[in-house]
Amino acid sequence: MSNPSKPVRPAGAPSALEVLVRDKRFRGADGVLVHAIDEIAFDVPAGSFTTLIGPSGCGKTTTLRIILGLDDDFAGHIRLPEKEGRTAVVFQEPRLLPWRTAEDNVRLALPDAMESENLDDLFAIVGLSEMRNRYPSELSLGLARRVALARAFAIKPSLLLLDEPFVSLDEMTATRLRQLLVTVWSARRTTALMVTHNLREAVQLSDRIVFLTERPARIRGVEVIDRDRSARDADWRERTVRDLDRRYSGVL
Amino acid sequence: MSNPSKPVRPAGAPSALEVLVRDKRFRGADGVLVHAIDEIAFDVPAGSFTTLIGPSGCGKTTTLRIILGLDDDFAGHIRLPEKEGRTAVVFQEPRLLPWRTAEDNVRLALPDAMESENLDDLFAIVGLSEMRNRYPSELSLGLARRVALARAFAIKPSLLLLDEPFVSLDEMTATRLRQLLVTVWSARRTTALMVTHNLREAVQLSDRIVFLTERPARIRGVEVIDRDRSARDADWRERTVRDLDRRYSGVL
Amino acid sequence: MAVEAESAETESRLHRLASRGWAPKALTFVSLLGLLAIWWIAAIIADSRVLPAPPAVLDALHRDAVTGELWFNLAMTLMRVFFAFVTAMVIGSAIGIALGMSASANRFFDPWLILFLNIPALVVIVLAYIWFGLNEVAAIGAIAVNKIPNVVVTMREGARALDPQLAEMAKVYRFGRAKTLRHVILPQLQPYFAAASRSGLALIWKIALVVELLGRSNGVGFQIHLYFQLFDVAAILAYTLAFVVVMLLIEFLLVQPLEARSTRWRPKRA
Amino acid sequence: MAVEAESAETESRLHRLASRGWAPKALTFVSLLGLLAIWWIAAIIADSRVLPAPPAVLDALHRDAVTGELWFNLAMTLMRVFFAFVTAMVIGSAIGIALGMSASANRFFDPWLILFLNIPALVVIVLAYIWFGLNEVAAIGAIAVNKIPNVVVTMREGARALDPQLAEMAKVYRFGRAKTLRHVILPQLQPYFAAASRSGLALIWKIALVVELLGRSNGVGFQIHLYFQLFDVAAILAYTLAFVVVMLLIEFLLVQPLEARSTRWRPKRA
Amino acid sequence: LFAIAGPAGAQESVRIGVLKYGTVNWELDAMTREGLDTAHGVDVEIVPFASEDASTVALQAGAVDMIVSDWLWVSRQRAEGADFTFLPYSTSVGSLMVPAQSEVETLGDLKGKTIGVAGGPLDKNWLLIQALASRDFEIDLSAENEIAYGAPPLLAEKARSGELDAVLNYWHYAARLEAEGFRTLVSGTDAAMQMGTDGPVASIGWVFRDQFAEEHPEAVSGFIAADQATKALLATSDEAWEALRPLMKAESEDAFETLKARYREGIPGRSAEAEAADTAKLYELLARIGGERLVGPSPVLVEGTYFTGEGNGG
Ligand SMILES: Nc1ncnc2c1ncn2[C@@H]1O[C@H](COP(=O)(O)OP(=O)(O)OP(=O)(O)O)[C@@H](O)[C@H]1O
Ligand SMILES: Nc1ncnc2c1ncn2[C@@H]1O[C@H](COP(=O)(O)OP(=O)(O)OP(=O)(O)O)[C@@H](O)[C@H]1O
Ligand SMILES: [Mg+2]
Ligand SMILES: [Mg+2]
Repeated sequence: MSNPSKPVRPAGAPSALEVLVRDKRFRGADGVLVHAIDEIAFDVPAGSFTTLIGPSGCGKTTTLRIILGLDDDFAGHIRLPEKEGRTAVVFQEPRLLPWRTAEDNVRLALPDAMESENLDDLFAIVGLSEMRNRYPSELSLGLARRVALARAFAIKPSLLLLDEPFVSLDEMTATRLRQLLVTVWSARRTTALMVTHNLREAVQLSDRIVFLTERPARIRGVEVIDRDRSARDADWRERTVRDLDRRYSGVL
Repeated sequence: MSNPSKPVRPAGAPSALEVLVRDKRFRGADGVLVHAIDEIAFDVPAGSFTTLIGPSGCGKTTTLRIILGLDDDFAGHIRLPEKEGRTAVVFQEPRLLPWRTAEDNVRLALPDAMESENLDDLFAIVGLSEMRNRYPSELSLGLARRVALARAFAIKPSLLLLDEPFVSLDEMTATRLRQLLVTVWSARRTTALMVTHNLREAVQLSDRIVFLTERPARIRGVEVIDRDRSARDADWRERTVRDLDRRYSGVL
Repeated sequence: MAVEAESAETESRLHRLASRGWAPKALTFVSLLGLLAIWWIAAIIADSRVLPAPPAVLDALHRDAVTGELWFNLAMTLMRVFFAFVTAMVIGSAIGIALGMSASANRFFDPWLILFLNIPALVVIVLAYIWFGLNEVAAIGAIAVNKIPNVVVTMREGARALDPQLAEMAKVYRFGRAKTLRHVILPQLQPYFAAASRSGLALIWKIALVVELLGRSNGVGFQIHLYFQLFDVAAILAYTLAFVVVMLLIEFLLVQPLEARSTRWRPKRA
Repeated sequence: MAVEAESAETESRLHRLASRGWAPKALTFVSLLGLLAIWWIAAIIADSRVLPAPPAVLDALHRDAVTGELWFNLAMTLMRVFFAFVTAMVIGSAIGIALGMSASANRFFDPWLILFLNIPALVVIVLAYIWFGLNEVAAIGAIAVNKIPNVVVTMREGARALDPQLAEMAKVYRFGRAKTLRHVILPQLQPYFAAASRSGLALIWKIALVVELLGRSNGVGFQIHLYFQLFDVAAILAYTLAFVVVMLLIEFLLVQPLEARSTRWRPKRA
Repeated sequence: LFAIAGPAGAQESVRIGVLKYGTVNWELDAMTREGLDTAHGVDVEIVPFASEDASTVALQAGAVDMIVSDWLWVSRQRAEGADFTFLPYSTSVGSLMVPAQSEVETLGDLKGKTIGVAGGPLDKNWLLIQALASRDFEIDLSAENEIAYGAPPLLAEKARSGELDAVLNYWHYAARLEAEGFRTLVSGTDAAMQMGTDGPVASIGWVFRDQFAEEHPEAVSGFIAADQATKALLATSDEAWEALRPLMKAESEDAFETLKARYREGIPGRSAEAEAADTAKLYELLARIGGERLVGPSPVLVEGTYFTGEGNGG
């Protein structure tokens, strides 16, 4: 069932993440075909930050899974940015190992070379210092999501995929973590793709925003934001959000 | 381990939901005590809509679990509004039975008297008409959350508890479902308590908002909103939100 | 590139069609052929009375089939296996679920369980025959008593691993006992039940052999021991095979379709 | 109201302390006493050679204990049980996990599994003895071969129920084979492993009895069958009890502490 | 005592698989205790087992050189290519026992009764007794009664408790029952003689491979001599029996005496030719009533079943 059109990775410097999904259907348990993706094609330039916005159930998670190689039963073609790079992902659910403590869940994801990394700062900034030795069942959902974020940030990825990373968090925590994300992302040439329903978040963080239609997903439009991140103050954000909301009704 | 201070239910008409949690600690798997709630006391008047806002991990879900009788190892006292009333809850996770279709998950929650209820309208309004026969593993997270919402609304509850019901939904769907919530809530004298991190949502829906502190949770303040819901236009909302944000820093 | 992808699509759809149609059946068939081949080759290499080749066993099977003996004894054993199986699964599951859900009941009954787990079949069977007479009830009861602790142990582990989140949901929505058991608890126990019943059927049949040896006058176990006294390995294998065929039929015609239905909801894997 | 709640708190804390301290041990003790009482009363009512009262069994135990026979035979059986157990669990788990994770391997080997599940212990044991001689290796091997299919069946169910979400996480974060097995797969299989090993130990001991009956000159099975021929039920029960005591010790001193450690992470239930 | 037959010095050893508390072990125990084996140039090594099945497995697995079994089994195995051979050991066989106060006096009274049969439907004695009943009383025992086949100790216990009206059991179980007041309705030997044998046929005997006899002729001849010496000793000396008490596990003095008496009765006393002739006769009889299922493919006793000492037919 493996798709022969394997990702072709470049040999040298990182290139863009190229996504082309020309057709994706699921066969339901009752045999009915669910047409999830009609045609999606976009690039995430190397080292840039792209956001995916689309209605609930349109095929965003499916797109991420295809990029991650977790689903190879589709028509199309994926090109990953780097041959040897590490990929980190924040799934839509925390996906922690219930039998490992918060800290162990993060540590297990570290590549061997980073095994004894000091994680104190990371845990402090995500607000988990006190919770390092707790098991996932002892964490609130928001705390568990933060462990999943810490895990993704800890491995210093070259490709970072995030599926609604900041839901279930209070605004103060979310703001702090968005800053952390920007720090992690800009520290290395990380290529990032984030799914969100929060247009304000998208406007604040992204270099470009890809809007998707209802299922089966097609591209509704791509907006490039080339304003410097430091210049994106509250006023500019509100204006941009309103502007986008006018052009893509229903996203705010 | 049962707490002898059982909820005392009134015999006649519905009364307020009275919540008094004077102390709640968890013993972690490693034996360490986690002090979750210091002291929380508030009322939800019968038929009113109250929202709980507090930092991630402060004890909101714990409070709901105590109200639901799922955790009776606490010091304090709960008084439920109605003796025979039905309670519905939207958990922070969808909590669907994976081996039942979306429709069956909703139907199973129906009391015997409503067994053959026509659910077409409900499924249409939550946007699940096409997904009634799908199993939860075939749904996106947003779709699954909608099934959980449909389940709560379907039973026409007299007490409704919601734990971040509208996360993972695009704004259009979320708006539609908030309207549905208001409809369901006002159709009967439903007493509702919602947890959210979304101040705009809280301001739009609630009669009162209870702000909590960091863990261990205490009451930070209670705001009563007595403006008619129909008069809460976008402008008023933005103003109120800003006002609250000034007084309760970090909630926006 | 586009062409490449297109062809891939067509191919993988075809592949999937095949694996839903005759392919699994063919695989099972090849598997059975493989077994037969291994046996035959081993028999030729061993070249001993102790491992007869397939034709010798078929002969023995045929011999007892035409006299009707085979069918009668097989039927008797299946009857005992069936009743003992149902009894053991029902009682064992009930006890196992109860122990798995209550830590204190488990703490109390755990030593009893270990005792009953470890009482040799011989002791139970002999005591049953002595107390209740040399009759079917004693025989079936003895088999069931031998199997029940195993069912309890497996189902108890399942009950311990139950998802508390779903239980809470059921409680809040007032599912009541029957609904909770049927729709929340039992589906989670399905894999444990499958494990207990698959290995349980095999175990029960093995105990049935001993029960028949010690005090019944018919059944496959009775026959096998008769032939063992004569050291007629071909006949022993013939009866074994007959039973295995019945088990294979049950597996493929009953258990697997049922299982496929009850695990339809699980995300499929390659 | 406040006072009411306060006292409730104190009480329930006390209760919990108790249930962590001596209470479980006392419960186990009461449970064992209860068993003894039931046995004794039944023996008095039955009043027959066939169900001797505890003192008669203790006598028999003492008789063989002072000659050293009991210890020697018990040790021999435990040795066989130990090696067969380790062999069966390792091989059975490996095969079971492999079959559970690959649908096509399973489709191919399922008929083989059913065959091996249902081959009577007698056949395996006799063939093992005849081919490999009457030695310990044949004996232990025969026990293991009898048990392996049961382990496979249980572990296979476990592997089928593995959470694909965690597997995906492990894949994306490049856990590699060893890490995935140790930290992702095995912890999910723990309840199945527990079920397979608890009922497995009991099954292995029962097969060991047959193995010893058919071709060893020592061991508890050897002794039990000797005493069966003399119909000395007290002696049979004495040997059974000796083994059960060993199993109880293993359960309480080894298995339960280990299990408590490995399931520490599970949300506790009342 | 017999004269020392074997050449002293070069000791041949024989491993013999026996039931630990079985009757054969009494004899071997007496033999080794008195040093009769070494006196005849063989060194007997007793390998105890917990069941008869175990000893047949052991012989085929090569773990022992000799066991005790019956000639029917030997003949059948020979017919299928094995090279076992047989040397008479005892004429003691099972008996059909009824309680002392039972109203059953002859086989003819056994109608509509519950009969326990150790050894299963193909047991030689059971077939003979059935044949006798059908010839003399025209009743079909297995059709007109409820037959319970089962484990010998269990059937003995069931006879004691009265659940069975009659029980056909191996001789030492029968002897124990006799000591408890049961009486013999008919023994296997009686039945065989009434059906036409001239005397008691030794149905069980020492069984070993031709190959073993060829490679170790001294061992076999020495063992034969030692066995005869032991039988002679046990036939006459009560002292020798005292030493066997722990092995016999007799419940009572009565049981002890009965076992001793029945053992002595079972010592074969006839010439090898008479024995072989009667066996052939019995074989044909059994082949007729038991059919191929009992005796296997050969219509006559297979050549070489009886050990003759000079290169057996196989
Ligand atoms: N295994 C599956 N079998 C059948 N249908 C599936 C399966 N997985 C996903 N789908 C369907 O495919 C569509 C896209 O799903 P996906 O999870 O990609 O949505 P999404 O865009 O991530 O939505 P959300 O914002 O709610 O998470 C949905 O309609 C979903 O029901
Ligand atoms: N079973 C438990 N054992 C130990 N600690 C627990 C347990 N359950 C919850 N806690 C802790 O209690 C605190 C409150 O948890 P709760 O789930 O109520 O938070 P919350 O306010 O709902 O947070 P969020 O917004 O993240 O969902 C958290 O710090 C959590 O780690
Ligand atoms: Mg999604
Ligand atoms: Mg929460």
